[in-house]
Amino acid sequence: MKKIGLALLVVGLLVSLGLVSPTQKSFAAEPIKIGAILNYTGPAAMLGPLFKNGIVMALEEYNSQIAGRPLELIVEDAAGSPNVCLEKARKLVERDKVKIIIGPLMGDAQLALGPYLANKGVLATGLYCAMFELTKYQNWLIYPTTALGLTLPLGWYAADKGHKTMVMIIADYAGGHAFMKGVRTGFEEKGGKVVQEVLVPVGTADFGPYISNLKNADCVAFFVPNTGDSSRLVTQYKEFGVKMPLYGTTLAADLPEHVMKELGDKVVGLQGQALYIWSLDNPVNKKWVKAMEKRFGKTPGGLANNSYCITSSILAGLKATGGDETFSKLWPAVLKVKMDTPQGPLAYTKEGVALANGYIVEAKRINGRYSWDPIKVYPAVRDPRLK
Amino acid sequence: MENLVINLLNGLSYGMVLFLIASGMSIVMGAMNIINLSHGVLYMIGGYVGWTVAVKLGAPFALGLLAGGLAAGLVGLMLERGFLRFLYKQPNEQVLLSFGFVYILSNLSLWVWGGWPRMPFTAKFLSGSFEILGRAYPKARFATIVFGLVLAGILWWLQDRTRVGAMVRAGMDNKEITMGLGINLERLFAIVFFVASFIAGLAGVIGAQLLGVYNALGLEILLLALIVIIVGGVGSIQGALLGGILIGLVDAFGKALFPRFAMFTMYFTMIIVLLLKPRGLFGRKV
Amino acid sequence: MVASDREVVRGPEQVKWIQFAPYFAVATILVVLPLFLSSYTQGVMTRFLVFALFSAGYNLVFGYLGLPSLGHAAYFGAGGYAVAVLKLHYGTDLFWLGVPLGILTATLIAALFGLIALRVSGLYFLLVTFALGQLLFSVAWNVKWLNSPGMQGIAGLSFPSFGIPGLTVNSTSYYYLVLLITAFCILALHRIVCSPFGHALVGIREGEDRMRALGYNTWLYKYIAFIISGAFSGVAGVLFAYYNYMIDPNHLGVGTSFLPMCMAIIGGMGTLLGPVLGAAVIISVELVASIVTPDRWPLILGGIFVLTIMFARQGIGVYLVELSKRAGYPYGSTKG
Amino acid sequence: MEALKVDGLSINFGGVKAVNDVSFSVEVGERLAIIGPNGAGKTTLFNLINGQLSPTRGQIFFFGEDVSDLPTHQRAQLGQARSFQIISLLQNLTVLENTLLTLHGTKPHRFKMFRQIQDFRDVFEKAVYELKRVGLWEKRGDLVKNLSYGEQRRLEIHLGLSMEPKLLLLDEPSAGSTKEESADIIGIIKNLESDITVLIVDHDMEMVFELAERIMVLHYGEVIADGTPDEIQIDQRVREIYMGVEESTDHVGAC
Repeated sequence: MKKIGLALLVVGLLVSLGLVSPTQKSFAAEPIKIGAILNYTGPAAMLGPLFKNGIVMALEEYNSQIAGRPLELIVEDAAGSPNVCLEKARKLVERDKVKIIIGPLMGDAQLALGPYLANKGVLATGLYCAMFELTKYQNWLIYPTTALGLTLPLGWYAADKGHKTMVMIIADYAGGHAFMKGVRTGFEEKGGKVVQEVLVPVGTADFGPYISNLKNADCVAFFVPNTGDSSRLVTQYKEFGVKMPLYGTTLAADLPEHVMKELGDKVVGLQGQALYIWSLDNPVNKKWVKAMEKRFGKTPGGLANNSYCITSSILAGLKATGGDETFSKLWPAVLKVKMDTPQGPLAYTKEGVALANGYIVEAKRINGRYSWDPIKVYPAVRDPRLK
Repeated sequence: MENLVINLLNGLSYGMVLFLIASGMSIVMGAMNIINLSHGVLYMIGGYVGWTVAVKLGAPFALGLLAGGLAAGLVGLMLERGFLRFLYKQPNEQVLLSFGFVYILSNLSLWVWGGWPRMPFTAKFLSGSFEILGRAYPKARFATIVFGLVLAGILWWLQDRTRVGAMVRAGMDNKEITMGLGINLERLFAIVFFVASFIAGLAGVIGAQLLGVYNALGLEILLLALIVIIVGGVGSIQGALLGGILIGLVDAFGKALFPRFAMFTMYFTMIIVLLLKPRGLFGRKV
Repeated sequence: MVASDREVVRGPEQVKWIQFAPYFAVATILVVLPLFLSSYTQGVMTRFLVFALFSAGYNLVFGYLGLPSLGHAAYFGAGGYAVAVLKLHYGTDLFWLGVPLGILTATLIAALFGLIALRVSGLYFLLVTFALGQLLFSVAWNVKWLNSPGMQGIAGLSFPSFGIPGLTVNSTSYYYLVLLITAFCILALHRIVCSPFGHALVGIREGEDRMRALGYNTWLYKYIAFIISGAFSGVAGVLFAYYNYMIDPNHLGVGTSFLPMCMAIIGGMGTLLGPVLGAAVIISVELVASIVTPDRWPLILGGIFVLTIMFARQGIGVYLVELSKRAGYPYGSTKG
Repeated sequence: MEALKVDGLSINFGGVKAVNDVSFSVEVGERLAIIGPNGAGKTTLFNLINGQLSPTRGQIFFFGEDVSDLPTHQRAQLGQARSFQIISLLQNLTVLENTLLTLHGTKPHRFKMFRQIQDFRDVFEKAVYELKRVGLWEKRGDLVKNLSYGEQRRLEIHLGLSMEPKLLLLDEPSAGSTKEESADIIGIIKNLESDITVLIVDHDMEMVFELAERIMVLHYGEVIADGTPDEIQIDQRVREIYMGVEESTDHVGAC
C-alpha cells in the first residue's frame, strides 16, 4: 500500500516536471493561439461551458483555421478570483505566447488584468460587457457595450413607465457598481430620483435582512451577479411580499429558462434588461439558434451568444490581417469589423466599445413554457462617456 | 417596531441554520478532538440530496429532509471509518485530510448536480407568507426557527439524558476514564460522527428553505460554522445555539443598520467575544 | 517526532560531506535551471520560492512550537499590502522602501495579534488565529484606502526598482533576487532552529510545564517565535506582491493561511526543509492539474492531500528520507 | 537560615479547600518529607511552592524573598528544581537534548538565536559529564520514551540536580520503581551536598524514613503533625489516619 502511495506521488511530480518544461515547437504552420479564461469552479462554475460553446461555434464556422494557420483554443479556469485570473493570464501570455485573450467575466478581474495585458500588448476582451475604465488601455474589446451602457436602457424604461423614485440593490464589487450606475444615469436623465442604494456582498446567502429594510419608492432595481444570487434575491423578494415593482439587470443570462422553470410563477411578470434572447426575430439569429441546437443539443442563451459574437468579430479581424495576430495589426482590423450578429448589428467605436442593441424583457409563461420576451428595443446604446 | 420584529425573525431564522451546522461540528471537535473541515460540504450534500428527493422526484418535503440527513450521515460515516479514525489525536493531519475531501466532494457534487444553483424550496404548506404587524413574513423562515428549536431540544436531550450523551460528556472530560469504564470508544465515535453528519445534512435541507443549494455553499457555510464555534465555544450545544443566534442577529441587524460593513460586523463581533472570553462563551479547555 | 531537529544535536562527531550531496544537487538545479526556462516558468519558480519561504517561516510556529495557526496570511498579506499601498498612493516601487516597510508592518501586526492568540493553545489557537486573519481580511475589503478604485485589492504592481539608473528588473533577475533572499532567510531559520532558542521551542511543544519548571519563560519564547514567524511571512508577502502584480483581500484570509499549513504537513512539519518540499509539491500539482483539467483540478489536489495523509503521514520529506535509509543510502540521515 | 517559609497558604478548587492555612519553614540543607493519604494536598502544595498554581491566600518566601507572585520560570531561575510525580521529561526528544535544555534553562544566554546549541562548549561538556555520571551516555541519542522507567526516573532526578538548585522538590521519586531502583534513588539523594534543601513527597515509607530529617503530615489540606521521624511514628492521629487508608495506598500506588 505504501508503495502505491509513493508511486502515485512520484508520478505526479514527474508529470508536473514534464509539463513545466518548455512546449515543443512543431514544424507545421504555427497555430494561432486564443486564450480563454472562463469560470469552471467557484460561484459561477456553470457559466464556463456556456461561454465555451459560443467560442467553439465561432471557431468551427472558420473550420478552426485562418489563412492556413490552425486556430487553437486554450481554456483556463478563472475560479472566480481576480488573482487566479491574473495568474492564468500570465500563463497564457508568457508560456503559451497567446496574443488574444477572451474573458474574464467579472469586472474586478478585468481591472486586475488591465495593466498587465496592456503592458504585454495582448488583445483582451470581457465576456459579458466590460468596465469603461479599460478603454484607457486601448486594447480591450468591449462587447456588447460597457457595463454602464448595458443597463442604461433599464433606467430609461423605468422612467418611461412613470416611476419617479427608485431603490437600488447593488452587488458590492466593480461590475455591480458600474451596472447600477447605468440604471441610475438612465433614470436620472429622464427625471427620476434614486432614494436608496443598498450594497450587498457578492455571494450573499440571505437577502432577507436587506429586503426587509428597503425604503419606500416607486420601484426597485437590482444587480447581483450569477444565477445563485439573482434567484435567491428574486425568491426572497417575493416571499417577503414587497409590493414595489422589481426590475432586474442581465436577466436572461442570470435566469435562463430552466432556472425560470424551477422558480415557477414567482418569476412571471418580472421585467428587466437583457442583451440577447433566443427568440429574437431576425434571420441571422434564427439560423444561429438552429446551428447551436444541432451542435450542442440545447437552445443557446445570452452568454453563448456573447462569447460567439466577440470571437466572431476577432476572427473576422484575423481574416482581414491574413492570419497575423500581432496586436498592432489585429487591433485596427478588428475595430473596422462590421457584421450582423444574432443579437443585432455590431460595430466598434475607436475605443473598442461595441454599439449593440439593448433589450427590455419580461418573464412570461406560455403553454407551460417559461421564457423571456423582448418588450422594447433601444438600438445601438452608447455609453455617454464615449466621445 | 415592525422593522425590529422582522429583523429579529430574520436573525433568528438564519441563526438557527448556523446553529444546526455548527452544533455537529462543535460536538465532534469537543468529544472526539476531530477538526472536520468537510462538515460544510456535508451540509451542501444534504441540501442537494434533499432537493433531488423533494423537488426533482416530487416526494414530500419531510422525505427530502430525511434523505438529506441520511446521505450526509453516510458520507460522514465513510469519512470517519475509512480515514479519520486513523488520525485520532493528530489534529494537523485531520485538517489536511478533511480539506482534501472538501476539494474532492465539492468537485464531485459539481459533477453530479452541475454548477446551476438550486432555488430555495420548502414543503407545500410552508410556502407563501403570513402577516405580522402588517408586514408579510415567509412561513418557511418561521418554520426554520421552529425546526431549529426542536432539534436543539432533541440534541440537548441526547446530550444530557441518554447513555450515549453521558459517554460523550465523560469522554470530553477525561478520555482515560471513559476507556477505563469499558466503553467501546471506536463505536461511540462512529455514532457521534454519524449523528453530527446527519444533523449537517438536515441543516442542509432546512437551510435550503432560505438559501437554496449551490456549489460554493460548502466553504461559505464552513466559515460561518467556524465563526459560530469561536463565539459559542467548542463542544457545547448551548454554545452553538447561543453563538448561532448571536451571529444570526448580528448579521441581520448589521445588514439592516450598516449595510456597507456587512462582512465586518460579523468578524468584529467574533473578535470582541474572543477578547473577553478567549475560549468562547461556553468554551471548555480542550 | 521528526528526524532532523532532534538529531541536529550530535556533538563533536565528524560530519560526512556526502550527506550534503542532495542539497548541492537541489541548489544547482535552482540556480542553473531557470536560465533555460520561459519567463512564465521562471515566474512559477519564483512563486514556489516565495511560498517555500512563507511556509518555512510559518513552520517555526506550526512545526517547531506545535501551535496550529490558521491566520498567517494576515502577516503575509500585510507585507504585500505595504508594497501595494506604496505603489498605489505614493507611486513608488522602490525595493529599499518596500521591504523594510513590509517587514515592519507584518511584524507589528504579528506582535499585536500574538498577544491575543497566545492566551490560548491547541484547537483554540487555530480558531483564534483564523478569526484574527479574517478580521484583517474584512478590514481590507471594506476600507477604501486599501483598494484600487473600482475593485477589491490593489492591481498594477510591478517588479521592484532599485533606484539605480540603468538597472531594470525582469522575471529572470527577480527570480535570482528571490532565490537569494529565500536562501538567506532559510539559513537564518536554520541558525534559529539549531540554537538554544530553537531547541527551547521544541521543548515547549513537547512539555510546556516542564520547560517552565526548568526556568524558561515559555510565554515569552512563544511570543518571540510568533513575531519572528510573522516577520518571515511578511518578507514572503513583500516578495509575492512584487511578483504577483496585484494583491487582494483573499491574500489576508483563510484560503491563503491554509497554504503554508498544507505545505508544511505534506513536506514534513517540524523539519526545516519539509515545508520547502511541500511548497514544490503543491505549487506544481496545482499548476499541472489546472492545465490538464481546468474543471477537475480540485479532485487531483484533494487526492494528493488524502494520499499523503494516508500513506506518508509524517510528510513526503520524512518518508523519502526513511526510504533512502532503508535502501542503505546515507543521504538525509544526519545522525552522528 | 530559612530556605523556604510558607505562611498561611490556602487554595480553593471550586469550594474545596485543597490546601488550607498551611504554614511551615525549612532550614537550609534540611531534608523534609511530606506525607499523607491520597488527596491530602501534597502535590498541590508542591505546585504552589513551585508556582504552577497561585494561592488563594498566603505567602511563600524563598531565602527571605517573597516569591508568591513570581511565575514558575522565575522561581526556577532563583534556584528551585522539581521532579514531577508523573515523569515529565520531554518524551519525544533525545536524552542529550533533554540534558542540554535543562542545562540551558537557567543560563543567561538561553535566548541566543544564531549560535548552534552544541557550540556552547561549556554547557555541552557539562552535559557530557552529567550523562556519563548518570550512566546514560551510551543512550544519549535515544528518545526518552524508549528508555526504561527506572532510567527515566534516574535521568529526571539527575537533571533536577544538574540545575544546581538551592531547593529540590521531589514529587514521588520512587513511584513505579523496583526495589533496586528505589535504593539507587535513595543513594543519589543521600549523596547530595549538604547545603541543598530537599522536600520529598512519597508513599514509600521506607524511603521517607531513610531520608527525612523531619516529616510533615498533611490531611485534607491541613498540617496535622510535624516532627522528627521518631515523633511521627508514635503520633496517635497519624497512626489512625494511616491505619485507615493503608490498604488503598498500596493498591493505588502512584496516584
